[in-house]
Amino acid sequence: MEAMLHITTLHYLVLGAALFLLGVIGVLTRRNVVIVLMSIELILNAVNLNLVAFSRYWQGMPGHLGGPGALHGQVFAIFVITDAAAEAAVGLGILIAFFRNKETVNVDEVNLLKW
Amino acid sequence: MHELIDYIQSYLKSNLTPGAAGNIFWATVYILLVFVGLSIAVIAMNWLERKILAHMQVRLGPMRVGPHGLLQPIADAIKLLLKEDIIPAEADKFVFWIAPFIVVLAAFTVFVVVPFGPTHAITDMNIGILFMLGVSSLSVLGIVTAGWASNSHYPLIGALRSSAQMVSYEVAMGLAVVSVIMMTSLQTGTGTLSMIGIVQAQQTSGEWFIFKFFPLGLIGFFIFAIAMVAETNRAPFDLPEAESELTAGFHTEYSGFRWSLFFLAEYSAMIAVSSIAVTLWLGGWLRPFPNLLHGSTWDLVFSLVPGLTFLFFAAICFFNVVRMPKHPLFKIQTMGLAGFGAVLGLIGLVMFVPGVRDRVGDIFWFAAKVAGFMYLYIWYRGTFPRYRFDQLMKMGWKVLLPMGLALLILTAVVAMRADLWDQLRGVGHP
Amino acid sequence: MNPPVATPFFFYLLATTMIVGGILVITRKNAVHSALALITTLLAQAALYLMLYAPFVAGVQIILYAGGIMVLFLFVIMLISIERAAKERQFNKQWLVGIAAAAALGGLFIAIYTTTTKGKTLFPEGQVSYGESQNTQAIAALLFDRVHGTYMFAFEIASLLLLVAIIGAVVMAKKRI
Amino acid sequence: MLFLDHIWLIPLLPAVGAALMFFFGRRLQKSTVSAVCVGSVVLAFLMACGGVLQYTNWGAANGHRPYEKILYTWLGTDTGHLNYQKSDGTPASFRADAGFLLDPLSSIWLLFVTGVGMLIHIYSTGYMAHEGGYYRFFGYLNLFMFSMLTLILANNYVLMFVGWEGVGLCSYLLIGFYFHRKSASDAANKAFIVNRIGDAGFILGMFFVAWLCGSLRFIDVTGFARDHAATLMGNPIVTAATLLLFVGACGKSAQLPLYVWLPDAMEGPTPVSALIHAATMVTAGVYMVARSNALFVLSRESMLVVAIVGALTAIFAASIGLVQNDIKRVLAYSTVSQLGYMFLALGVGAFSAGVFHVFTHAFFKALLFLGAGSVIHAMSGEQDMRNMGALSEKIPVTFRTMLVATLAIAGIPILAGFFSKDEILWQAWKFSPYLWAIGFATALMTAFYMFRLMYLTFWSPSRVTSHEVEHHIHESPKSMTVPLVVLAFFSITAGWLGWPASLGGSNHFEKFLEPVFANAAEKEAPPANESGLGLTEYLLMGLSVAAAGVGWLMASRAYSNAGKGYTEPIAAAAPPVYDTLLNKYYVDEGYDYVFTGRRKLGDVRLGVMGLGEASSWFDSHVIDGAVNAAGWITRSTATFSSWWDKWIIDGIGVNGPAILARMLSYPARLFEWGLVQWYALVMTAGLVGFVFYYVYH
Repeated sequence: MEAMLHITTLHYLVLGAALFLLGVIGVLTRRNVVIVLMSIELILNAVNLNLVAFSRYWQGMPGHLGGPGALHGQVFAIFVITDAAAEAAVGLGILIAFFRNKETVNVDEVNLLKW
Repeated sequence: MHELIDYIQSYLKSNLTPGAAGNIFWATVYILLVFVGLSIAVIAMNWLERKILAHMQVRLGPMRVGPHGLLQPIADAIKLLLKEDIIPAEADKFVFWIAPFIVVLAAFTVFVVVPFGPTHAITDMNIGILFMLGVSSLSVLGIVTAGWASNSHYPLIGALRSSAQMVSYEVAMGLAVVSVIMMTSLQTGTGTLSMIGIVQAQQTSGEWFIFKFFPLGLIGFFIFAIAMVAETNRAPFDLPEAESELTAGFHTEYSGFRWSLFFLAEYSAMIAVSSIAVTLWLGGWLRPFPNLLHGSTWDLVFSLVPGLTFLFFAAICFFNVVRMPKHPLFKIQTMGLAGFGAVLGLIGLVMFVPGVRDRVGDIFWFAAKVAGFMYLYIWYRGTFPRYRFDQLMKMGWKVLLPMGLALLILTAVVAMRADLWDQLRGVGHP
Repeated sequence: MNPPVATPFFFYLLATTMIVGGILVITRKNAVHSALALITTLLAQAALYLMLYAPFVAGVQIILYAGGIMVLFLFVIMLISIERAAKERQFNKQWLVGIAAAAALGGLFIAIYTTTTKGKTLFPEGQVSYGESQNTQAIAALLFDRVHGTYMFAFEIASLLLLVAIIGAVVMAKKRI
Repeated sequence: MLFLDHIWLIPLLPAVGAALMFFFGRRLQKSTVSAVCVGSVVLAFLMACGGVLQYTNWGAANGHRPYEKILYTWLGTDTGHLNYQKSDGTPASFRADAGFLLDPLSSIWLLFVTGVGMLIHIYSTGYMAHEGGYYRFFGYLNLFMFSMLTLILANNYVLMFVGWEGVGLCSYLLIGFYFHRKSASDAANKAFIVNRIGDAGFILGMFFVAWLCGSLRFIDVTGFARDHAATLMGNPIVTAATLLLFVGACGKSAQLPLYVWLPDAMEGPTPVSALIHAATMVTAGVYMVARSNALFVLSRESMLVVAIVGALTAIFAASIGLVQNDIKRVLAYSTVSQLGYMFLALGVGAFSAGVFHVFTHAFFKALLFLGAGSVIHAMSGEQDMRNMGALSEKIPVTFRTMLVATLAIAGIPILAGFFSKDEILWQAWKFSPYLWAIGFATALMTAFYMFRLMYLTFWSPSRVTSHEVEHHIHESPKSMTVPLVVLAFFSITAGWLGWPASLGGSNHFEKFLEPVFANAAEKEAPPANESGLGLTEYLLMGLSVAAAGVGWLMASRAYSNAGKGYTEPIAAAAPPVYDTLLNKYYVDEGYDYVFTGRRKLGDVRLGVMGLGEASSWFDSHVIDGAVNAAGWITRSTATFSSWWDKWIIDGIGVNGPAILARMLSYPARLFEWGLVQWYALVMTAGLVGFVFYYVYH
């Protein structure tokens, strides 16, 4: 109980892992491309959570990697968010082009790649 | 009990916002104050907009409920609250139900960081301006979901327009804001996103950012002033609710209480973005002419302005009491107006008390500047014709965005050699 | 710097919100509901960032994710007709295999996180030593400072990535260039 | 010289009328149509009279030369683009003029064609008054007049052929005037096709003439033939040319092998039958042979053929006419028979006698046809004589005029037919008694069937089937009876022009024609013999008159009391003969077997069509079979080659390795399925494996 009430980095990691798994399940099983893309966002956010949690962890650690200025995790998170924005823009662009051509948003109806 | 009183009193001695001081009691008090003040402002705004628009269009506006229709907003509010709450049969009920709350939540949450004075803010966030922009941008989610959940054509089109419009103008808005944030770094070497920090930077700089690097600050202000009208879906950019095209846009299917929430949120958002503009460019709570008219005497004179203003309003009330028809039917109205004038005069008199005077001056100036923006909103609505949607997008992406980018680069270039710039203009550093 | 208030309570509240939101995201038929659930998750995560003393990331999370990306998602969902998609089969044919793979991954996570060394978990809570008031400036220093700016080049590359993404999105989404 | 110089106007006037009818006729009133068409022909007749009068004067002044008026050359040139060698090797150039020739021969035709044509036009305005296509009918008639006048007035064979074809076309159009009747359009087709056979002969004959003489102008040809008579006598080219021309004449003038179209041509309106198929067009063959007399006299064989064909046609057609029941068919066979007389005359060298018979025949045969038309008109379209009888009281004018015509054709003295027929019989006797015998028999038959017609129609008791028709019987209008009367007048008097010398006449007709038949006259009728044969001539004259009387008597005995359901005397005496005659000797059926192929013997088609069919069978089965067999062999070889290519070369050589590669690629394809989520799944599995290995290895 004590371990549960004292919030450590591990709690964040477990939360991140759970979100990651939810995202993976969404990506692997949903047919709707929009929801697949959202699941990818979920995965990215799980990673971000881990990055920020580790940043917090390293801020409290001694050594040249740690210390008050160890905000690398947060910077990485910002990069990941940037990347997510780009991904969403391109992904939704592809989605619109796809929908215009095939009148569907189901990802398993896109199988031209095998040829 | 003593501890509690000490806890309450300890804050008064500090020079911090309740949030920064971590005082929950005062934070709650501030939140309530802000909420009540905001509600009163919205009500007043409602009455003022109708009256001012009416006079701009050479008519009288509301005159029946209360003297000069003063009680009209209250009557409207009662009507709206008593109306049946209709949810369309084919609507997505949960989303339909929750959408107005998202909008209201976003509109009110913004005020957490609005600095009415150096200490008169609920809290001072390190990322204040970022928070304000972010949270105010959440209101678009409410609008989009409201339009979608109605499961109707006009609301959906209104929602789509609204989302496209707000996302587009956010970009230009952000660029204008970034140019201001760049200016905050001039004195200390490191800039700030804190709202209070920005006002303080203007205080240190000795000039409002609207005049900084003339005309760069002014251009930034204009970009923001245009973008904020678009952000709040007000005329002439009120395409999401263009009544001639979309009936009432995204809130066509809403009625009663839920519609009044949208109404509330719209006016709150107007006040919020005006607050941002005031904070960023017009020196926030600072009194006007700090450089020209400085010194203790001028400080005293300016500190008397709030009380005088209220006395002026009271005088107007009494003047109109005299002009009221001398008919027995108007007796109650005349008495009510006289009482209203008396209350205003009393508030004005209270404001001359030195302790109150020092504490309330900054709030007054901030409110006065925001009121100026409010009047501008009404003025726009009374004078400008509505834009077409393609013109709107063209304006956002092809005019404001390039201007913002150019402004950003120019500000950066100029800020690198601010000393040379000031020499050029013959202005020395204080 | 004030100590945080009721940390476990807020953590579990937010964590529950996030998990429930995540589950809703991957189970809803209607993409709009999914998007709303995802927004809830993201906002809760922003709050968690605040709890982790990363206010700038939290702000970016709100303004970019909740205010930008998700609006884009909603916009696209409304642009394309999803009535048909909502009536069809929601999960693909290999959904069982997918869940099995995810479960295997989850098992690995559990196995790793429960591994203890001398009775202690792998990652203990670090010390709070840095106030949030300078967080933004510190990140800015990492990104932009001429002397300490480790990530300046990466930052510029990211801007290039965004430019490419903009052009790509425009090219793909536009009917006629 | 007004009329002679503008002789080209004579054919042109009806042409203008025809053109007006074809372009505007639909919009014109019937009265306007009548005015234009009849007016043009009347004008043409007046001009013809004027032209002939002027020619007699001009001819007397110019040694009875033919008058020739050449407008321009329309085929071939003087510059020698159509040069060729004549049969004797000398060079010649082919040319055809738009030229007109007027000599005694064409004068006679011109007069009776325009005259009879004019009368029939007038008659038609009454006869056709209630018919549809009024303007069309008159347009055709005018076009016929134009063509016929072109034929008559042409100065060369080619222009004559133009008219020849034109009258053929008009004949076709007018026979098929009631084109909604299948029988009418069939008859029109038959006439046209049979005429084509004759036309082919005409064209070939024309080539021979051009080859022989180097020119197609009648004056040149006649001059050439008479100048070289000694050398050309018995020349096979002349024989060939004349025989081929005679084939053409047979077609147009309905002689023996090609006569079959004329009886069927009675499907046309009666005025047409009168004008074209009795008086004018069918005599074109006679005209052409008479025109070519200089060539014909050079070939005895041809002359003999003409004579025999004419004689046989005469008796053959007359015998058929004995039993026909359709009033117009009787007259049609009568026409064929009389045309046979004319050719008999031409064949024995009595050209002027033939022409004289043409002249007289034109009047009385036209009168007979018009009378028959009047009868049909009175009988509301009934043509079968078995349903007539006792009409003499009801349509007196028709009856009297027809009686005159009958007496004329039967050869009763002082009427027109007597003089011309006796002339022919006399000339035939001089040539050969056998031919005279045939002619005499024909004369007997002619008298019989003509009086049979008269009895059945006018004198015998009425056999009219319906009372409605009976009540409706009435005399024809003036526009019809006046031409009848005029023609009756000429039927009586026309013969007087050729009053023979033996009966105290001067035979103006023969004298008038003398310049044309100059060669024939001096050779065939030496004046020295005339007195010696005088008794014979009177005897023959008496015999023919007696034959007419006997024919009348026989007819009167057989038919004067013919009531309903009467029996034909021939049928009673010899039924097979009667059947044969009634069926026209089965000639049409024979033609169907031999030429048209419409009748088959069992399943086998005979004759020309049968030959074609056999040839076609041979082509499609033997020749094509050989071709197909070659094709089949090639194709089966190719099929085998294709099979080899497809299964052995492509299969084992090319596709085999490919199939092998595809089989081997299946496991690899597992990772390239094309489904994005499958890739993600594989990736996740890889991630699991990787982490597992990394943590627990």
